[in-house]
Amino acid sequence: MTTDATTAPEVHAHRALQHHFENMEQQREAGTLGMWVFLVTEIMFFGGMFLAYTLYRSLFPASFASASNHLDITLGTLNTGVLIFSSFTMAMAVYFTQIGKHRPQLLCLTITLLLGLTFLGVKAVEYYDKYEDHLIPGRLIPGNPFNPAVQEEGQKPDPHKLHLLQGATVPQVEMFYWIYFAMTGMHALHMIIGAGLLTFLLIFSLKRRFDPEYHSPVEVIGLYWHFVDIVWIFLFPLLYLLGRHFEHG
Amino acid sequence: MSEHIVPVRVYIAVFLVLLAGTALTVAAAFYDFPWQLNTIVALTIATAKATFVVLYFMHVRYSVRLVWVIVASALFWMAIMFALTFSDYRTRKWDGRLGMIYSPGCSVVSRTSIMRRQDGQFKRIVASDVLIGASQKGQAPLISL
Amino acid sequence: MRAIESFEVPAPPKVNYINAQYGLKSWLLTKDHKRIALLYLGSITFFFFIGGLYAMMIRLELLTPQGDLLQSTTYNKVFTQHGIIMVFFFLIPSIPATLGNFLIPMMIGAKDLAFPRINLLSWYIYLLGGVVTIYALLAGGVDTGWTFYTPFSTTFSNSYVVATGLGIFINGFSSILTGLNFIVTIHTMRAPGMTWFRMPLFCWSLYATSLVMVLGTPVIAITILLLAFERVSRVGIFDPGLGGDPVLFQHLFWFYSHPAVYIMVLPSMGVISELVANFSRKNIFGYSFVAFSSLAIAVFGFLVWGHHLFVTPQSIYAGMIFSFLSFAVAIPSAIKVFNWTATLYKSSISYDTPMLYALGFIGLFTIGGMTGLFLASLAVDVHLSDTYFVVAHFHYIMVGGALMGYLGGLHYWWPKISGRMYPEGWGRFSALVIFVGFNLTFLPQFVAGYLGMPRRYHAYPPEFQVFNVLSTAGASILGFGMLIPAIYFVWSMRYGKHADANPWHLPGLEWRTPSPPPTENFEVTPIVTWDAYEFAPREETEVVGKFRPELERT
Amino acid sequence: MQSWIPLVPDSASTFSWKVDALYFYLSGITLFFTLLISGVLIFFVIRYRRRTPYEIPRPVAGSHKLETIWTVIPFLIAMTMFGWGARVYFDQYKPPTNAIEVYVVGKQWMWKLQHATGQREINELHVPVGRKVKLIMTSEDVIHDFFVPAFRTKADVVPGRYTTMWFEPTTPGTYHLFCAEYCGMNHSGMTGSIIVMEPREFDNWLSGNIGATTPAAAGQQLFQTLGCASCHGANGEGGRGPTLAGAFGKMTPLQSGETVRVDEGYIRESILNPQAKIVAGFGPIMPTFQGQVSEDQLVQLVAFIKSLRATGQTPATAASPAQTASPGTAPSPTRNVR
Ligand code: HEA
Ligand code: HEA
Ligand code: HEC
Ligand code: CUA
Ligand SMILES: [Cu+2]
Repeated sequence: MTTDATTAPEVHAHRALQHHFENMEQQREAGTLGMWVFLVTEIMFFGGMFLAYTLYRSLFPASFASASNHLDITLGTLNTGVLIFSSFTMAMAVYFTQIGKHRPQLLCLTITLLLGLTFLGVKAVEYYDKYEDHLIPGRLIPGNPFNPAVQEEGQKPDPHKLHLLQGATVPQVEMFYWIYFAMTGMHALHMIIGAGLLTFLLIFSLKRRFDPEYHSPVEVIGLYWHFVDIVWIFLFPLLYLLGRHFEHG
Repeated sequence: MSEHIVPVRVYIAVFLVLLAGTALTVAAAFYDFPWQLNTIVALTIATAKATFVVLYFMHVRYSVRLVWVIVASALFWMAIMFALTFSDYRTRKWDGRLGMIYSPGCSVVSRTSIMRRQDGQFKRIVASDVLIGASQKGQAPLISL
Repeated sequence: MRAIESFEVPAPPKVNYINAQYGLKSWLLTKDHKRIALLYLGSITFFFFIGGLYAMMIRLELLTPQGDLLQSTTYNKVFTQHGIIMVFFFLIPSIPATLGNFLIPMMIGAKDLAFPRINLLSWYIYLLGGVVTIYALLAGGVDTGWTFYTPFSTTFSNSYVVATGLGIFINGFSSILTGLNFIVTIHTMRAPGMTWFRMPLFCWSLYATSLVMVLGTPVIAITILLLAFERVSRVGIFDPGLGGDPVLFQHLFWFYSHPAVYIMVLPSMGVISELVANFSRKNIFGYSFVAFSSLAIAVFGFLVWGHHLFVTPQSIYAGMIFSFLSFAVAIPSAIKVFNWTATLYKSSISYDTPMLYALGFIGLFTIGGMTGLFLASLAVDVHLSDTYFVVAHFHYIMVGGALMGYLGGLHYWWPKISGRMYPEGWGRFSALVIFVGFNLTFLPQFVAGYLGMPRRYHAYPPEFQVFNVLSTAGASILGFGMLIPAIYFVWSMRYGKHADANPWHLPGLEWRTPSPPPTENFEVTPIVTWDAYEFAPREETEVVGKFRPELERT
Repeated sequence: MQSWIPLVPDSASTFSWKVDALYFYLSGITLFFTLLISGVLIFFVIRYRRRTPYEIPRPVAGSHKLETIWTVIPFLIAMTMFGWGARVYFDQYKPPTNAIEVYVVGKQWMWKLQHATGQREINELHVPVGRKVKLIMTSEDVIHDFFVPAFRTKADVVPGRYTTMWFEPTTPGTYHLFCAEYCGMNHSGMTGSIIVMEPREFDNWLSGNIGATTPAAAGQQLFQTLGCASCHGANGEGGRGPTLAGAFGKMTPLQSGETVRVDEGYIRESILNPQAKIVAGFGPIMPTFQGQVSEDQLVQLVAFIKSLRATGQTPATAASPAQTASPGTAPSPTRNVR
């Protein structure tokens, strides 16, 4: 951890070694540590929203269930799969960089990027559905305020109408959607940033910047990507799944 | 110290575990467990999945202690935030100051209101364009960014 | 007593970090932590004077009870902007981003911070946040109080809340990046032999500060962001119209903002540890206690935010928990105060300006901290909350404590930073003026507060006028006192006496390199074989009591 | 006004001396530590001033014993402060049951108050000496704070819910009422006065202010016009909706299996958001009245429901409120006055 070990000047410094580090080892360590500390801040960032979610779900279980049931569970599951797959390919990309296999590394990075974009595409479809059903909270979209149609008792079921469970109210459903858009929106923003970082990796990889000795960027961006995946691993059950069983209960 | 290289089969195994976990949690959501168990099951599976990602994809299993400490501290601080905030919400109903019941404020002309139909039945109508708050005072709310 | 041996002083270098390169570009694109520190120094001073100007407007307005100088809307904006600028754009970045940036690498014997580019980025982010905020101020200002309580800020305020919030949001990232950089640097970049327990206490306290920055700032970032969106979309999680709870905002806000007060004071405590030890030529009493108390403050600091919610309808049980924990966090602060005092025992105390500030800090921080205990004892806070007592409490800590520490540190390291000495006589004089002016400003506010004068009042009942007149008189003296250093620091950059590498004759690593230091800080990477504050060999140590913790550690 | 500068504000409630005592205790400790530390500092600074420019004192090692002492002693002192503060706080915020009730609605930038006997006041509150007074407060817009320095108590007034505070005045006089939570433009103008009167004078004041209907009576009217009576019966005897008469203060079983206490907050929620808690044995048919009633009207409905007795007897009507027994839990302030 510390650098007490050596002070001997590096004889053949790696071309990617920055002047203020003693050696590549120290540089890599600093990079990884830096990313981990950054991820801690990210956890706290999402933590605030998880707190709000937990609080209001515990206060308004029925409304949250009703609102949650309106989300598309198929698309949600699909997206979970996509993201897990992309995490896997990202891990493989790091692996291939570590052992110095250039082409598989490029391939893995490309697949990861494509999967990330797929996720965003599916998310966009979901958002559009919500837009159609007037479920965007408040006046975020000026021309289309929150104004869902409510399934009346005895009408025939309509997927575009909100089915309110007993005890649910429309304002609280709006609260759910507010939290839903805040959390998934922040998550999507992180995905977009991640996609940007992956593009950067691809370019540098094409220029053959990385080798077994120097691949901090791949590793560090990999950590970030996995973190974004983890956030989704929690968002998925909390937002999509937990309300389901109210239907039967 | 040189970095640990995780074998490919570990990655594949973890990947499969994650897919299985996803399937499991979706299946569990359609099944009714008693009490709060649905929530607990879903969160347990999610935590397990996250743990796999952290340990293997993110190499924490093979990392120095400092990284463990960092991960643990993030969780610890989240726990502080939750525990102490809920120490307020969970005890509000005990303190005799009218509990913690929040209901929509009245002045806040709400977006939902009700209409009384001819037959005396009530119908919920939604009128999102009713303004909030300031409209009470007869002025359109000026919201500057 | 032994006499000081002169350390071998490196010959004054021809090339140092200031004259290594010329031109605006060489500054704006620099990756040198010392130059970035100077960039920060300039911008922070700028914001301090804006904040100070607002303070003067507050004091002038409060001279008379009628509220005749400013309109109430203007006054509300003035104190809000005073608070926001002083807290987010001056005090939080003050010591970490200037002195910390400059000194941490030098104190641990590194060539730079771990991520020089991120360091520069953090300054640009700070600047961007500042520009956005200034835009908001010029466009019409913001009047929510620096605490942004909902639903006033989301729905009822007619001012530039979103823009200001955006400025604070952006600025938060600069704080996060600084903290991140410090943590990684202290973990990975220490010179050979520089063990954790040889680090100067300044590094310990900045390490603790960085922890708070990294763990707390994201929460305020998301809170402000949600608030801004709520304002734009007119609904959200704090909106009672949806069944939301405005008090949730206060929880989230103070989850950051209470720890943030330790972001403000911990670095100053670090500076004071340096000053007390170095200007009495004594190793600090109970090094490890002082070091760990910094960490304890950082950790416990996260457990007490609810003491700002005693009179909001937080449950009384939660109030008790938070009160209890608030008392617990006072203990590490007490440890520091006692250890500083004990350090002076049988020492050799000089009366140089930095030491005057250090002594001032200890006294004023004690008063500020102890009055914090008034506020933490529930029943008294019910009476005192949101009165001038609170205003006096936090100015005693933030101005009497944190700001004094910053000024002391600036004087102390000025020779290293600029290569010139500041004028000592003027230094002592201004320290005295500031001390007197400060007490005259804020002591009467304690009384006014207990008598019930609420804060954020633009007009007040006439019986409080006595205190406000005293306070305004004090503020004028204080403002005058603040101008003196501003003038002589600038003056000394050109006309000051040249400083040699070690003008104070101290053992610290930063004094073993020329003033101003070369770009790489040290000609060769130093190998550290001595403890912090090791003025005399350890064998000569006098032992108080039976245990000798410092000796047992090797 | 006194000619000398006071250090404590007027004392006019039973809390005053309790808070003052704790305040003096804290001041004493603060003074002690401040003098101790600055005294020792000054002594050291003079005694150990640098005499020759190059001298070096002997280093001194730390001492676990001393560290322990100055950790433990402050901790113990701090715990006394905590314990004392918590005790008095409990008194301050646990509302008593046998108090006169006053409804308070804060709005930018005024206080609207109404006595249970119907008298309305704006920015002024008349209360008798020696009686416990409980305020049930809510806000129409932003957070305000009801602060009476002479009573040494304050509490926030929050939109969307009720909060309470209480006090027992001890000394007649006129005292400041401040809004102590920043609430916008005219926050510093949101002040008023609390007029504490001898019981006899207070009676006179009450009877001199006839004409106002009691909140309960106004609530009864609303109960009719809003159509509550169609389900709950004109006097809350029940029908399609549950019996409201006598419900106040009792526990009600809910559909979900829980029980809740019927207090002001719950009634408020039942009117605005009836779906949230469904009474066992009933369907979710009660419509929400959100957006149809104002905060003032809500207070009146609440007061009416509180006034309903189990026997179904008619509650107070608009007659002269000062003479009628005040409805609800609080006995009329005009009674039990000697
Ligand atoms: C740098 C800033 C800083 C620091 C360090 C502190 C430190 C402390 N603060 Fe303060 N505080 C603020 C800045 C700060 N505060 C601000 C800005 C506000 C107002 C915010 C707003 O609403 O706008 C505020 C408000 C505030 C409140 C809320 C008041 C209200 O609005 O109702 C409370 C309540 O508990 C409180 C308590 C404390 C305590 C217990 C400490 C402790 O950490 C103090 C510990 C120090 C000591 C105790 C002194 C040293 C010890 C001794 C000399 C030994 C003797 C000790 C014992 C016997 C225990 N503070
Ligand atoms: C770092 C934090 C910091 C600092 C340094 C200060 C410094 C000062 N503050 Fe401030 N203050 C806050 C943080 C700070 N404050 C906060 C957070 C609030 C709460 C805001 C809220 O309620 O939302 C507050 C609120 C506040 C109030 C209460 C307003 C109210 O509630 O109505 C007052 C009143 O006296 C005040 C006064 C002062 C004074 C006189 C100084 C002095 O120390 C300033 C000295 C500096 C200068 C004077 C600048 C240097 C000189 C010049 C610019 C030249 C011009 C000088 C002359 C013409 C004399 N401050
Ligand atoms: C359409 C019929 C209907 C109308 C009109 C109606 N209610 Fe109700 N009310 C009910 C039913 C049914 C319940 C029980 C189910 C529930 O809790 O929602 C109830 C419950 C309540 C409760 C909770 C009672 C308890 O014992 O817990 C209160 C208080 C109440 N109503 C007050 C009112 C007021 C005040 C009005 C008029 C402003 C009103 N109601 C109008 C049908 C109605
Ligand atoms: Cu109402 Cu301040
Ligand atoms: Cu605090």
